[in-house]
Amino acid sequence: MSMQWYLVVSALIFSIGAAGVLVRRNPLVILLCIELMLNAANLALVAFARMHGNGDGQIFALIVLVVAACEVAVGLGLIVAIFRRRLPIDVDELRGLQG
Amino acid sequence: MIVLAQAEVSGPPIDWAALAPVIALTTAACVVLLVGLARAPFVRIRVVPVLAALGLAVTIGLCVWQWGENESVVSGALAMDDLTRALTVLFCLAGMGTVALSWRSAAAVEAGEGEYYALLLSSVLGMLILVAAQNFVALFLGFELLSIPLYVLCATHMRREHSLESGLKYLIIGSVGSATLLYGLALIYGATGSTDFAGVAAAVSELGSDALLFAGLALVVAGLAFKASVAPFHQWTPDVYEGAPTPVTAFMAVATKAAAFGVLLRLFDVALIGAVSTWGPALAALAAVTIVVGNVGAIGQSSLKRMLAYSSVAQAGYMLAGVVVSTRLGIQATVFYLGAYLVMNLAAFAVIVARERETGAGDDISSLYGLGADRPWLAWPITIAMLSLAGFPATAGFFGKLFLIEAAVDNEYAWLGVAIVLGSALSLVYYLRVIAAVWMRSPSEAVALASGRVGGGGGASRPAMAGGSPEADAEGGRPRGDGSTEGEDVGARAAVPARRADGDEVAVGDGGGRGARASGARVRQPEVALVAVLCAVVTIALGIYPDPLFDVARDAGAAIASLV
Amino acid sequence: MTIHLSILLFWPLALAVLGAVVPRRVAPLCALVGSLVPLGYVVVMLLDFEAGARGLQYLTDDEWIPDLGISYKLGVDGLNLWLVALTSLLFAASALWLTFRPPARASQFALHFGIAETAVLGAFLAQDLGVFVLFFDLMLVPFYFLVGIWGGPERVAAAVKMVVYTLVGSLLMLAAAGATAVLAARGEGELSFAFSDLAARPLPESTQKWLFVAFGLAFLIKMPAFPFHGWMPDAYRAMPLPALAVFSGVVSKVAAYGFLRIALPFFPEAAQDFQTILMVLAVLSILYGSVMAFTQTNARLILGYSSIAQLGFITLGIFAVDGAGAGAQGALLQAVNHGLVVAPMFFVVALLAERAGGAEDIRDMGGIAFRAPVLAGLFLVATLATLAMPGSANFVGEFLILLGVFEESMTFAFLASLGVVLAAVYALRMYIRTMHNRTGPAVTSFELSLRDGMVLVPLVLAIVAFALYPQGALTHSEPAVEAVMAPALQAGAGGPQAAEAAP
Amino acid sequence: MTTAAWIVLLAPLLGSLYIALSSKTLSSRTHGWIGTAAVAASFVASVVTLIALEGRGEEERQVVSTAWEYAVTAGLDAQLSILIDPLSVLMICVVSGVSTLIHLYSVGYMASDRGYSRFFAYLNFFVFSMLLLVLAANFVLLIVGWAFVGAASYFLISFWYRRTTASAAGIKAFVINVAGDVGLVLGTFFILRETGSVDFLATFEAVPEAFGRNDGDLVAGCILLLVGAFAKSAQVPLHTWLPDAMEGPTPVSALIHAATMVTAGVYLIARMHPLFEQAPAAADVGAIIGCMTMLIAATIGLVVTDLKRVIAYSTMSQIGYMVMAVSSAAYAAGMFHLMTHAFFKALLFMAAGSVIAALAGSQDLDRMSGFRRAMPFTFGCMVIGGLALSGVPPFSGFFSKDEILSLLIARDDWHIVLGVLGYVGALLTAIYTFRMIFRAFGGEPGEEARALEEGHLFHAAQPTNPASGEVEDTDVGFPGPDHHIAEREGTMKVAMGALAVLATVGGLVQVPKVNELLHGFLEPTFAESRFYEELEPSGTLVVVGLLVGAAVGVLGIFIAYVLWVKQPARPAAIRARLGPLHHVFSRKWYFDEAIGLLLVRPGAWLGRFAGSVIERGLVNGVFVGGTSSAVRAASAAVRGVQTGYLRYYAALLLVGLTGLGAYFLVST
Repeated sequence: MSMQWYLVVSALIFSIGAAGVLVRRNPLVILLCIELMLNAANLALVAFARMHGNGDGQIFALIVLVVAACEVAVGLGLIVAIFRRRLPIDVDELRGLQG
Repeated sequence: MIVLAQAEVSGPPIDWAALAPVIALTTAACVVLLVGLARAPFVRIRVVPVLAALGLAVTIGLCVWQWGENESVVSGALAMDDLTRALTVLFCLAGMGTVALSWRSAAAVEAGEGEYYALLLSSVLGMLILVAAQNFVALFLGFELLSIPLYVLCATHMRREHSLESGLKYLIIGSVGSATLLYGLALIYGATGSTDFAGVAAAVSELGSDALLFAGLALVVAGLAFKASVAPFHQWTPDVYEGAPTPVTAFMAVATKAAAFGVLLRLFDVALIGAVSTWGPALAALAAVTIVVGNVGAIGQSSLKRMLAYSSVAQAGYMLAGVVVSTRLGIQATVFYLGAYLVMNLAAFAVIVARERETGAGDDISSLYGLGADRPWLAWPITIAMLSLAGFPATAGFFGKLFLIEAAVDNEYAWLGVAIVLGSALSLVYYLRVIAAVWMRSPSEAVALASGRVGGGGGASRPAMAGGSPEADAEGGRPRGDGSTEGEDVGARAAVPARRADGDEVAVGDGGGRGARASGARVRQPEVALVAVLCAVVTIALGIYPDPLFDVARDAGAAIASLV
Repeated sequence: MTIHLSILLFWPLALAVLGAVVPRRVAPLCALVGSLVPLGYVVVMLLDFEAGARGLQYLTDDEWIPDLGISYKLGVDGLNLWLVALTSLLFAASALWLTFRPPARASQFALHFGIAETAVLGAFLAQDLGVFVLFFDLMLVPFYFLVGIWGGPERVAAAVKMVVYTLVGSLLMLAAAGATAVLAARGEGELSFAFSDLAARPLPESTQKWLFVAFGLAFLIKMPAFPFHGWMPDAYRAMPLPALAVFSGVVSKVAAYGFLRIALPFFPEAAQDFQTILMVLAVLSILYGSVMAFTQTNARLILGYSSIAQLGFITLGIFAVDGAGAGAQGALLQAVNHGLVVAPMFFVVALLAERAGGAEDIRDMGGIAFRAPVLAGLFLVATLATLAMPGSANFVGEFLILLGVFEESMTFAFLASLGVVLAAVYALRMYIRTMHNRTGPAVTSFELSLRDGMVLVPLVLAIVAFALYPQGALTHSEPAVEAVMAPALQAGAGGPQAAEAAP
Repeated sequence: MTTAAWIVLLAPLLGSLYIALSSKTLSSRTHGWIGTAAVAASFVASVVTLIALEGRGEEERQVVSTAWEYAVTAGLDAQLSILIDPLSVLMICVVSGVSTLIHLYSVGYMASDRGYSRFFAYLNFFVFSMLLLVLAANFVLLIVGWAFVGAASYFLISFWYRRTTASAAGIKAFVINVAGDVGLVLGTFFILRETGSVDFLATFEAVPEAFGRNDGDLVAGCILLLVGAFAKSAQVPLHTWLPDAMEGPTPVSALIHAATMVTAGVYLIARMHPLFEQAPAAADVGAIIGCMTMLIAATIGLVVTDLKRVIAYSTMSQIGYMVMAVSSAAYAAGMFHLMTHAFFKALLFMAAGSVIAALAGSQDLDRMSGFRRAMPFTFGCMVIGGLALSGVPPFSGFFSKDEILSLLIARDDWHIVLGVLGYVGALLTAIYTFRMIFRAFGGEPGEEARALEEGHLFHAAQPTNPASGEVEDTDVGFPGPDHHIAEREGTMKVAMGALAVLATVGGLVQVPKVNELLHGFLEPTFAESRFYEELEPSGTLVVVGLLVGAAVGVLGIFIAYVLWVKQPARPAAIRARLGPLHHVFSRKWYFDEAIGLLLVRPGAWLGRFAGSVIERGLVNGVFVGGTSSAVRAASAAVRGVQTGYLRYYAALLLVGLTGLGAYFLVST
């Protein structure tokens, strides 16, 4: 199976993730979409690693997984904090800062 | 047995000396975190920050100690050269400044000192790794290690929606940014088959033009431009800067920017130098756009932090010019400017912190009214900082700009030099407005304004006076509500909502309460004043005798050998 | 290689800083000392200066910022000698005025005042483009504070407008300066801003053009010249008079000086290309300034617009670029004269306002002469000098300027001479409306006090002395002027090695 | 000799300075005497110079003495130097002499004026300037003196500066004179460019080879010089300031606007004769303008009802004669008339001043009548002056005027026309002069005259400005509260007496065919002149000229007698018959109106236009307002995009990204 397909799929996932960030209003979902984007990158990395036949990409992908986990953890923490302040869980409501 | 006895693992050789700064920071972070668990408030409130500062100081010491040596460690993942060290020193200085500013800040208390300072240190560590990175993996690691703690730090002031909001915004946009960067790195890796800069550079130079490479390039540019808050990827900057606790804002404004430019230099002037003909013009255009957007955006902001946020966007534009020219001169100019930028910005933020705690007006420009008359030790630093940011002579900013211009002209980007000066001409409008607030306004005017704004419903960010036009400015300046006595109680009424909106000091320093007098009740905060004065002095000193910083810049530039 | 110029340059600043820390009562005294010592210095220098000698004297040349190619280089020659003298004189006079009439927050005033003097002196003394630009931009800062803090109504607006407007030009100049040094150094070795090096490194004409435009814009705005004087009325309305006296007296001259010192010798071809445009602007400034001056009723603005006209004359003289260099000579002389004349005028305006119940509008004045004959006499001398009455040094200046222009283009000479007639109209109008005619409504006239006399009389005496012996200045400046004109003249002659000639 | 010449110059200057600086300490009368003494000293010095000059040989009678370098640079060689030659010496003698007498007169006349010291300071300063003008040895210094006299005349015209009319007249005079100065300056440029020197002698040396005959540049230069001369000497169309200048105190009119300053133009043309002889075209312009002025002024003089203005117009017309003369190479004659005119015109003004004082400052002819018996001395002086002015033998004016006319006719080309017109002018002169005298002194005594006969001087109940009728603010004390007439002031009597004698016998200096004193004396100055020797009227011409001149003068006086004494109704009838003509005359040929229409109004309009349109529209509108509003709009836009919606930020991020990607893909 040729390289293009992997790329197409990963690009597709990336775009879906991006679109999700744009359209969804719940921060949780948005975090998930970001995960999608990261994993799209992972897919690409692994595919390229196979293509070039060196391990760099795969190591990279592993590290990315770790980082992504941290990111989500922090995100969840923030959301919890917001929830505890009885603030709406909706990014469109969060616009006290503007201009 | 014997076999076992004789078996030995031959790990890669580790250059502990070169690695020392990294280790120092890591250990400091851990220690601070652990000590922070102590119950005794004295330990938490006093010892922890001191330890943090100590860690940073040690790191600086180590960098100075190894100055001039040029190793690559961790099997070529990190390059500990003078560029890295110079920038690391910058980060650490910024960190120490932040520690000083956070000394009495509520944010640290609310988040828990240990966590707060540990996050700060790990963010510095991330920056160090980012600028030292020699391959994509280290780069991405550093990038995230720098960002994630900042997401949290922004939100540490949990009692304020704004703090949380900025945290979440930063987190989400930041993650999108890093995802973009990552995807770009992936594509470049795909195109070149290597993740370390040297390999990439080699591949790029013979690869020529390749769709995959350029797609990746675009994504990488976007990702890093976002971090350096280059327009049009700057939009998070004002909101986050305004929402975050002021010390954190100061840290982001100074250190993050330095880190971002450090990596820009490494990535573009080393790894991707082969494709300069492609990305050069693009970055130049971005720089011009950034200069314009940042400067016009800052005009008419009445929240100082927001104003400085936009101004930092503009400054990013200036510095991008130094990257674009991709000469050693450019690198030197960028490093020099980063150094100057550190001191002048830190001075400004220190004064803002001080006033936040003294007046009820938060970071609104009116909190500075009448400062010149009775508080010279705060008035002069912010004045000097503003003059320097505007690039007036006899300040560090002047030579910074001149250096950038020379670099730009030297490499056929004269028009960029003109853009820089036109931008700083625009910037005068808002910088001078601050100076006017300090020296040429009376506190009573501030009270009048506060009352006017409370009537007009909050929105510190919504320009209460249509700035930009001096006329309108003067309009706003004319005191409504005659006399101080009548002004006083208006102010008192004004102070309450103002305080709920962004009254920083809840735990410690209770200046917010007495916010009625715009001139503010004095809060004992020598460390803040110290930071302000120190930075101001350095700004002037560098404006008169900049050679030391030039030497640093020269060594840092020499680190990237590939350039002429 | 002497330290003298450095002392001269930084003495006011040092005293100003001192004045900021010592108790308020003695602060004005510091300012006074800070400006009197340089005056003494300059007087000695005037006597010691060997006239007719080419090149710089009292040269100071130290390395400063090698990375930027900026060297700390100061020097005096016929071009800036008298301007430096003028600067120190006017600042001394203003300082004296301030000691007698200390403003609120005097120590701060003194501080900014001292910075201003150092900045102006620096701009005149600099022999290195970087240093020149540095001081040129620095000049604005103290005046921003002086206007913004001690100014009249609308002071903040006026201050911001002034700084932003004028700095647009100055910053363009900053860019151009950097470019000049870098481009000049191409293939010539070390990067250097020193005038001597720049003069030795001719630039291609295409480059010269945009650099010249940037510099020219900066200078024209600073002067100000029509149509770039938008900042002038507000600033003049708001600025405290002692500051305005020096501002109008010397700061505007820095621009004229810049044309002579930088624009002509370093961009000769460009100067030739833009000659006509600049002459047109100059003539427009003359006529426009004069016409506006006699429609104004605010005394400050009358003087302001008259300055536009006067500086128009100076620009015209500089860009006459006539063979004998009469235009430039006249321009230089006129620069000194105008400063010498306009400063006392502003002091007089202050005194008139005192006598007219604080009003600075000439419609509220009148009949002041009768009880203040001495004041009237001094004012009269200044007025006659302003309208370049033959017998005043101003006349010699304008005569030389017109002579130079006449050699270059008869039309411009005739148009400019209209300005001379108009000058008579607005200057006399101001004198008559304030001093003569029926007594104004709120006027209570009284004689010049001794203290004010101590400020005014020396200045007027200087005018008279200059009127009797303008030759003094001319002999000093002649070789220097020839030197700076040489490249432009060669460029005009179209010599291929045009710009080689070093000043 | 040169020292004497410098003393001539310095004495009045020092006098002026001393009076000005000591005005607080000394009593005013003393200042009067100091001033007079200073000028007298200068007169003595000039006489000494004259004698010393006569002592020298023909060739060494042109001496230049330099004090120091004034402005020597870049092709300009202006020394501070004076030229002593017969022409200048003659002038300084006349100037300082007449000035002395007028100072003497003023000591009495201005006695009660609070501005007394100031007056003498100004007066001395004027004398200094006039002498400087005369003695200047180069164009630059000439222009300096030229402007100084202008300034002095301005000071003295608006001496009573509380009178708005006075300051208006002053500024008018000053501005017109400055216009003249500019003419001089530009003219100088034209000449300097070719000859390369501003020094007179050097220039005159260079002229013949520098310029061809009627060379364009030279003609232009000379005409510009003439502009200067006309402005100073009140020749049309630059004459309008002179009548207004009568706002000044009478001694000023006598000294500056009759005897000395206004004749500077004549002196200038005589001084520049080498240029004008090389550029006849310019000279002809001068002659024609002079003739026009002569006639126009005379016609206006016929109808004006202001005593001093009548004399002022007569001055204009007399100067017209002189300009005609010197422009037609009748140099000696011109200077001769200049001298005699100085005598009798000063005398006339002094007498007029005495009358005006008797009327408490009013100058209105209609209010005067019958002062004959009330002030006999004044009357006598007035008559002598009038006879001299009308050119009745043997009074001084008779000889000088007729020499001019005879020489004009002797030119024996179109100048003859000028000569004939000159006689017409002479007739008119005689008429208006004696119209003035008959109306002022003839007829029944008016109340003032009667008051005077009863021995007390008339005083207005409330002093008013005769010109505008507005009430003076009396706290100032100038013009003085009470007035002084010749009959009661010794000094005035002496001065007028002396002048009366001079006016009577002054003409005998140069009686045609009998003694050519002046002509001979001036010889060295005009040595190289083409006409000076040749131009010599034949005997018959001289005789005829003298007879005609005398006849014309007498006829004029007779007509005046008929009209204003015999049949007082007649003038009204004539006025009715020649309505339009009279209108033109009495409106002064509409010169003021024309100038207002052509220069003043457009100027004012331009000022308003610049202020309203350009300043507001371009300078502030486009450059300031335009830019700042553009910036404001941009900032509004940037801040508008900052909506606060997270998703928009992300969107923009991606938009930018795609933009970049697109650029890269395109650029490859």
